Amino acid sequence: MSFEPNLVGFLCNWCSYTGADLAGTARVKYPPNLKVIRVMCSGRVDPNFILDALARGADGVLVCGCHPGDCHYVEGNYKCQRRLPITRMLVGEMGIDPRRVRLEWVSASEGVRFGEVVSEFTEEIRSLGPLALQEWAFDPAAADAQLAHQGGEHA
Amino acid sequence: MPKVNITVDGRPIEVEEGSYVLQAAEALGIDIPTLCFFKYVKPYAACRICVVEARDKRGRTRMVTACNYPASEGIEILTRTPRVMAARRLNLEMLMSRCASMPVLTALAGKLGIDQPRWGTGTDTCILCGLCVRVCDEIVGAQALGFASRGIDRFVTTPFEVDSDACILCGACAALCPTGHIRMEEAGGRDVVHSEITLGPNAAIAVPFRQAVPNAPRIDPDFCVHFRTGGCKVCAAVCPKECISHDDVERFEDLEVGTVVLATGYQDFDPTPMKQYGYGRLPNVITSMEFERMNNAAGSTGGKILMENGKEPGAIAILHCIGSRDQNAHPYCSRVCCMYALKFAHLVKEKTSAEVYQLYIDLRAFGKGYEEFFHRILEEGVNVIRGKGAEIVRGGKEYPEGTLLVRCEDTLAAKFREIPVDMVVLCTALEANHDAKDVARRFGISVGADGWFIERHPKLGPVSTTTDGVFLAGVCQSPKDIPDAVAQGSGAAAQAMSLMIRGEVEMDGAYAVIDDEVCSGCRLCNDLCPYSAIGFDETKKTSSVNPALCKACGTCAAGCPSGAIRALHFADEQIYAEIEGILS
Amino acid sequence: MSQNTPMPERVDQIVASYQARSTALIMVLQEVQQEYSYLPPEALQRISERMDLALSQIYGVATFYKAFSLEPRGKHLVSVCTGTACHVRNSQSILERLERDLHVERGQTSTDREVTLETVNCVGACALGPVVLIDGKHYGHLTVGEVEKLVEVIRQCPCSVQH
Amino acid sequence: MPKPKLGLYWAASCGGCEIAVLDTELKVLEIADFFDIVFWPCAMDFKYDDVRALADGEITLTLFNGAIRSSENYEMAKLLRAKSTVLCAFGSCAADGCIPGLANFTSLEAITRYVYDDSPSTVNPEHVRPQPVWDVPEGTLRLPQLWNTVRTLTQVVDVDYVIPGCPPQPDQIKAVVDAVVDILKNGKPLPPKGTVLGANPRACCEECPRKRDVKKIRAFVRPHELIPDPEICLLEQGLICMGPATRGGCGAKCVKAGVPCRGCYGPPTGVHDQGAKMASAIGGVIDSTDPEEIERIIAGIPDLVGTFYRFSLPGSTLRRRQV
Amino acid sequence: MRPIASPKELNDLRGRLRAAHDPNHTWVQLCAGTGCLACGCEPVADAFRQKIRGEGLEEIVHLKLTGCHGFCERGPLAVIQPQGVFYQRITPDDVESIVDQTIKHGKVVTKLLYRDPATKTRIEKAEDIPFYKKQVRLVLRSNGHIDPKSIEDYIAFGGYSGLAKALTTMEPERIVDEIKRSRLRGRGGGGFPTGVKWETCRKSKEEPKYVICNADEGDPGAFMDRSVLEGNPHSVIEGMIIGAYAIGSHEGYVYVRHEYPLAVKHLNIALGQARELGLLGPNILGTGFAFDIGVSRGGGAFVCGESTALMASLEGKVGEPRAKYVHTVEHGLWDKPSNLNNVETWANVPLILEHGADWFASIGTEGSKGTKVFALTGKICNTGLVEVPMGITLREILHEIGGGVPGKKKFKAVQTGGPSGGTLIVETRDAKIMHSMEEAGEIAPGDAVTSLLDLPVDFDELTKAGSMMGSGGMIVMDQDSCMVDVARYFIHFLIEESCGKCLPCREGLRKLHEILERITKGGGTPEDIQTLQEISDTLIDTSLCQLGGSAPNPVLSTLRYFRDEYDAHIRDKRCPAGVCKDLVGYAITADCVGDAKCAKVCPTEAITGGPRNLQVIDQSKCIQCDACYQVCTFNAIVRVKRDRAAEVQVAARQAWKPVKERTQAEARA
Repeated sequence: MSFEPNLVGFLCNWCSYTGADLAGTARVKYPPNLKVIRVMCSGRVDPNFILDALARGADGVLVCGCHPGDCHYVEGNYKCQRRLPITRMLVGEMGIDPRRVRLEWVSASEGVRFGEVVSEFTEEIRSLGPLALQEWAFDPAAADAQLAHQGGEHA
Repeated sequence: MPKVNITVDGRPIEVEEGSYVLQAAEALGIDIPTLCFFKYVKPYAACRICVVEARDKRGRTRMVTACNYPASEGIEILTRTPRVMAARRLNLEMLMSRCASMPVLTALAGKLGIDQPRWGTGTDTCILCGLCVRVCDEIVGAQALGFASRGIDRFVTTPFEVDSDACILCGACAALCPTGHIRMEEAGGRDVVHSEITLGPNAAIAVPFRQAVPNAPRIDPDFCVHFRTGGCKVCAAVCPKECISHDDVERFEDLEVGTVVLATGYQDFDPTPMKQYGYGRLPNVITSMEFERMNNAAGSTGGKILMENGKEPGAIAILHCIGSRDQNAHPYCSRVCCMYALKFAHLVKEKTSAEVYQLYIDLRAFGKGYEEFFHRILEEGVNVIRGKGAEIVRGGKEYPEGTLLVRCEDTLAAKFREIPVDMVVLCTALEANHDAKDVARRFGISVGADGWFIERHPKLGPVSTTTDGVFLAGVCQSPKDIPDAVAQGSGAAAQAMSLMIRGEVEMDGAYAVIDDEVCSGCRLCNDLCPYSAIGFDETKKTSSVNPALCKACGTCAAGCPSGAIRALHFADEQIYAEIEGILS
Repeated sequence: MSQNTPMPERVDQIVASYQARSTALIMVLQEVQQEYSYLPPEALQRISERMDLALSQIYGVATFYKAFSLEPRGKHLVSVCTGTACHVRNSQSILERLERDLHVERGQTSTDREVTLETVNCVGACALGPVVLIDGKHYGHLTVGEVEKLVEVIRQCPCSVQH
Repeated sequence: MPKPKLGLYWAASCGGCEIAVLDTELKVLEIADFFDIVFWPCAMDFKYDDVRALADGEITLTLFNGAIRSSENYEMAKLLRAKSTVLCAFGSCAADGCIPGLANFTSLEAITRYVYDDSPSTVNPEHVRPQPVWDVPEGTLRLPQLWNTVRTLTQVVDVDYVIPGCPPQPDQIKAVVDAVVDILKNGKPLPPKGTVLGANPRACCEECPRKRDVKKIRAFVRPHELIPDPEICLLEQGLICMGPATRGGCGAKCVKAGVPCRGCYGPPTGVHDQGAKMASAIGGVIDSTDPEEIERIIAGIPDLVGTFYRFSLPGSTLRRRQV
Repeated sequence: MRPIASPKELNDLRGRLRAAHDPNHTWVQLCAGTGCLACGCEPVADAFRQKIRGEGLEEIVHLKLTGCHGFCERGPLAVIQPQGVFYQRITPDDVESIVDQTIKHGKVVTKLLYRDPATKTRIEKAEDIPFYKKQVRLVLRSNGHIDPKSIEDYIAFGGYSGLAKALTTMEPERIVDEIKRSRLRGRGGGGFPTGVKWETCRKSKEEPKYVICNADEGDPGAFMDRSVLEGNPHSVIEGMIIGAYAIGSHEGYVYVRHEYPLAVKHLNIALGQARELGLLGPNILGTGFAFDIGVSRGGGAFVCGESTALMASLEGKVGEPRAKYVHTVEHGLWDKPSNLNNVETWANVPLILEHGADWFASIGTEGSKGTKVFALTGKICNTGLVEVPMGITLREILHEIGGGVPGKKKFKAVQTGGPSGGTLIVETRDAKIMHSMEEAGEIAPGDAVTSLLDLPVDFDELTKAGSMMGSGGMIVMDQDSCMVDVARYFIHFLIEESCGKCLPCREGLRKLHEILERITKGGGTPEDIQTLQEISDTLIDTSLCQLGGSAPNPVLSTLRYFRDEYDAHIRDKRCPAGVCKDLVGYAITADCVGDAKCAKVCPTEAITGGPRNLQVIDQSKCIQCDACYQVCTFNAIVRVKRDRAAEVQVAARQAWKPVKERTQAEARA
């Protein structure tokens, strides 16, 4: 069975979430891999959320907001537009392919486009493979085993 | 101004001190002839025809000009004494000896009892009354005309006696010239004479068209002398009700409102780029709106259906779906065309004996009584052809001059048709206003792919929008006919009212708060808020959010490096929990 | 000197020296006339712009006052005083003789642009009447017979009137 | 009443925290007087077995500094946890991983190779490597084993309190000691578990005397490229100052000296991940809407991870670099 | 120079200036007025400078170029001070002897002294010359004594003391009062009481107020104002400052004819000096009163002498008068209260302030106080500028001061008041005319006055006599002046000067001129007289301004006094004075001596005859240019009615004898 990416989407309430809704009402077909978290604005998306999602096992994170200039909150998407590159760079430096973090503008009317974006992103992550973070969680059993293997206590 | 009592030819009158004797005489109905006087320019007292005798209280008599002699207490004015009449006559005779025989002079001569001017007449057509110069200066403000030279050589001219750049071609000089010495020559003036401009081609004041709302004259600043030169304002002086103001200017009003109903409508689709229909190229190919205007009793033809040559057409084709349901233009159905096209057919049948052809794709007679109307049209003998008009061409020699051939595929008969007609009406699409996007952006709402405003929810929120308090009505949301537009408008109004009647807005509790205990006052958040909801307290050295201004976008919460800002309802914990939830 | 300054700049200088006050129009025109011996149309146009006065007003003033000429004037300016004192001392004959000998009518400039003949109403040298001014120099107590000599003076004078 | 017992331990750290304790000057005597110091390898001769000999929970308070870098660190962490009533992560290494934690930016293998082979001063033609277990005629020698991933104390054992700082400032140590003494002497309740001691709830900015205004950043500069205005917020001058995303308590010593805060006190209350938060904050105030220009401005921050996670990489969301 | 900060400082300065004046030095006061400049005073000045330098006398002999001395007829002239010797008609060659004899040795150069034509004696001092003897020079008091380019001279001569007195000791109301009490009347011609004008202007509530000096002396033959401005500009400035203070104005203008460049120059120099000394500017004499004066040059339009036209011109507009139903003292320049007086009026003001209203009122007649300056020109011996007390008779002015008509010609008329004032006073004993004047109530029945020349010069007297004071031009005419031509001349002048705004002036003058010209050309009809009268009446009644309103005066007055000349032109087609070319023929009488001067000047070579022979004019070639008439010193050329010329020539030929024969015959007789 092929790898099914686990994707988290942060969608702005006014454009992208509505666009996703439209994609639904319009019966647009797109892969089910994206799990959507609604935020009021793409400007609400804290890089922490993205890192958290990645740390918790997401293979990719998609952030969608209104097109530049169309923000319901005037300019929230511009803030997102500035935070995302820095996040991607950070992620990249941490040894994670920055393509796993993506920002897309999807308006309320772009249901079809939303479908396309999700499909495309899913395919891309699929091609990148799963993101298995090395030694993220601390494994006490392994540590204890190592200690045991050492043959007892330090002096 | 204090009042004074004077007499004119023995008749007493009370007038304002300093007002001119001529006015007093006029008020008494006493005629004093003038040549250089015009009510709306300053008295000039050059022609001296209006001389009268004025006797002051001390009994001193002197000859004064009535046009500019100020009234003072107790003066007696005598307008027809032998001395006055002799002076008027002699002055006129002297003027006539230089000037050509012109009505304005001969009429005055007759009035003054001159049968034959003693020195005959001359050739000059200018009487140097200066009305033109003064109107150009005082009223028009262009100062294009002036007197040149002096004494007997004095004459009226533009500088250097060539066409003046200062002249605005208003024609005021020519209009006031009592002799016809000044004429307007063709100099690139307005050539359009349209029956709807009721006060003539150059009238700066006109009712825009007959059924204009409000149906009142307005000043066209492009033609009003005042707006071109700062002068004139004669209209304001003559208006007895003092209705005219030149100071009104276009201005932006800031209205504080709680709710907004957007009813910005639509624009007509321009069929010019669709070359196959020849709009703008072929005669008598008109749009539905133009046909509607023609049918209006107050319209350009007075409601008659006429061709460009003024004759009634013998056959008319009405083409549906021009720009609608067309992948090359608008894919959507404009919804109203079918029914108005049927109405057109009915009107044509009613007003003319023309043959009518309806060319349609599908007939969508969906409303109450619409289907019945369709049947009535059929009974009226309208030819209804299922097939979209494909092309309009000029008829060949075998057809009468001006014949248009409408080509289409009759899909019911499965054959190609070429219909000769005299007039074609294109039922053009309704399309979103070109600036709908800008409007949407201004109100924080969205437009769809077609440019129509997007409602909050197609079923549950058809008149509200994603911005609280902003509602949609009419075609700006999507094409609809009048009953639908009225219905939606009523809905929007009701929703707006329901908000307004409450008088207050309940906030939904979603806003950002800054934890005073955590905020370090770095001020990184201050500029993030587009609503200026975040302020900095200089004494506490911390920032805080005004919840009434906050729209809960959460940008600040994301941007607070100290974690002091919390976006209620979308708090970090909630989102982390969501992340955790969907990934577990 | 100023002849070298191009027209618009020179006119600007003159206008500026009167702070473009509308009251100074007549004096500005006098200086421009002194500069060019007449009032060139372009100069009037420029003055109109610089002083913010309607060209029609300037044209009116330029044609109203006798001091101004819209035509270029001759190299020599011959002014015959026709004031009353000179008139009663027969300046009319002097004037007519000058017209005849200089082949130019009063108020006109000869076709070769050598001489402009004009009349003035009294130059205030009534004791010398009849008086003729040639390029600003007085010639008094003239008789018609002496006109010939005057014409010689004009024809031979190499200098020109200091415009 | 017997004296309360105090333990101090030094895991993967530089030793600065120990020195900071000594820097409390006379307080040390007070500490020695008040407490019965049962374990302080750095200062006194104790053996691990001495600790092992204690009953569980016998040590009233252990100040544990240093990250968990090796099997030995891990062992001692577990041991001290068991023997202490209150285990306190003392200093940045124990709390967030600190400088030793930067090892997470690479791998154990790479580090070992460098140290034993590639460093310019090393001569090791046989590629000798330390062996955890080595049999010699005298017996078996054991070396603690280094870990590939450095952990914070919190990640490996249950920690009661955290005293941040690299190192914790002596006056803060004194204050903590006073508080502890107060609690123990007067029977005051303990603060809730997890409380950060010896620091402020607010960010470093609170202590910063510089004048702060609304921020808009068009370009970043590095400290050597600019002589900063002494009055104005360093961030406003384009320097990456971690102050806003760093817990206060240090007294803003660095910024007062004109050096941008590097973040040693770790994230303030409520901040999950110091680096990501800083990135978010800075991203918000970049003064441009042109994507290319934004990229260019961000490129003005060299070594994003090193800058944002200098003291907190093991404790951060992603914990380590993927290699 | 440092500004003068108080009246005391002014006094001190005056004292210092006077003390510096060494009575042992010699001053050559050379007239450099326009008249003397025109007849060559500059070379004389150069000669003086050269000579003084050559003799090394620079230290003790000073040449001072002064304003007009008045006696223009005899220029260039100079007074040598302190001796007071008056020299006239000086040429550069005479300078040598003046310096050598008069200056160095105190001896008088007799040939340069004025010779009284009546007594044939040479007169040494100016004040003894009849021309000066009868004059009372107040306004012109300093002309000829001071250097107009030197404010120190003016101050040394007592200048600005009137101002100092006014500013420091008098309230503005008191100054107005003083002027009212002096009963000074406007010298521009109208004779409106100056004090009353000031008072009205002062009371006007509008601000700012302007004071204006009318120096647009347009009347031909009048140069009083020019001489004052050229010779003593500070007196006008001082008058204006006093006026401004009294009225409450802070801004003044002088409107000068552009034909007076020297006056403009001197005025500007004087204004500059006054500003430098703080006599103009923000704080005059330290009193805090602020006032300054601008100079505006006219563009050559007679009509700008009219106050409203002048103000329009000052505003930079065309000089068109406007209706004066609202007075300029209330709405003048820029519609603000404006007080306009002419140069001579302003120059009188400092005198009144300095010497008091009573002193001023003691000069002149009951209705007219002070003096009046006249420019005496035309056919008169002593052309020049004279200042006489009001009340003096015309006869005194013309015959005693003016020296009468030159040559053996007969006096005919004098014209005062300029073209539009245009009034002629005739010496006549014609009973008919006197009777008509009696009937008109212009002179009392049986008045002892037998000649209009005995009328006193007085605003009211002259007006009663159908004449007017005018601005001061006085043009004398003799038998060679044709009165119809004079009327035509004036009307022609006014046609050129009419602004053309109002119909009667523009068209009426043209009509008048048409008729007069027709009469002078022999085409007049008896009805023309009636038409002239009618048009004149209408002009007077209906003209917009006084230019038109007074324009018919020359016509009316000539019609009245010289009706016979009109009749001669109309009925006989004859010009008695021989001026009207179309009616005149030139002929040579038997008096011809045959010097053929006339033939030489004839431009059309119409005169032939050969030397020492009777000259004959070919009537077909004669263009009536008058050249021969002027050149003939034997009165052998006569101007006769055109058709009689041939007849006269025939008679001459019959009577003519060669000169030799004539002298022989005379000798025999």
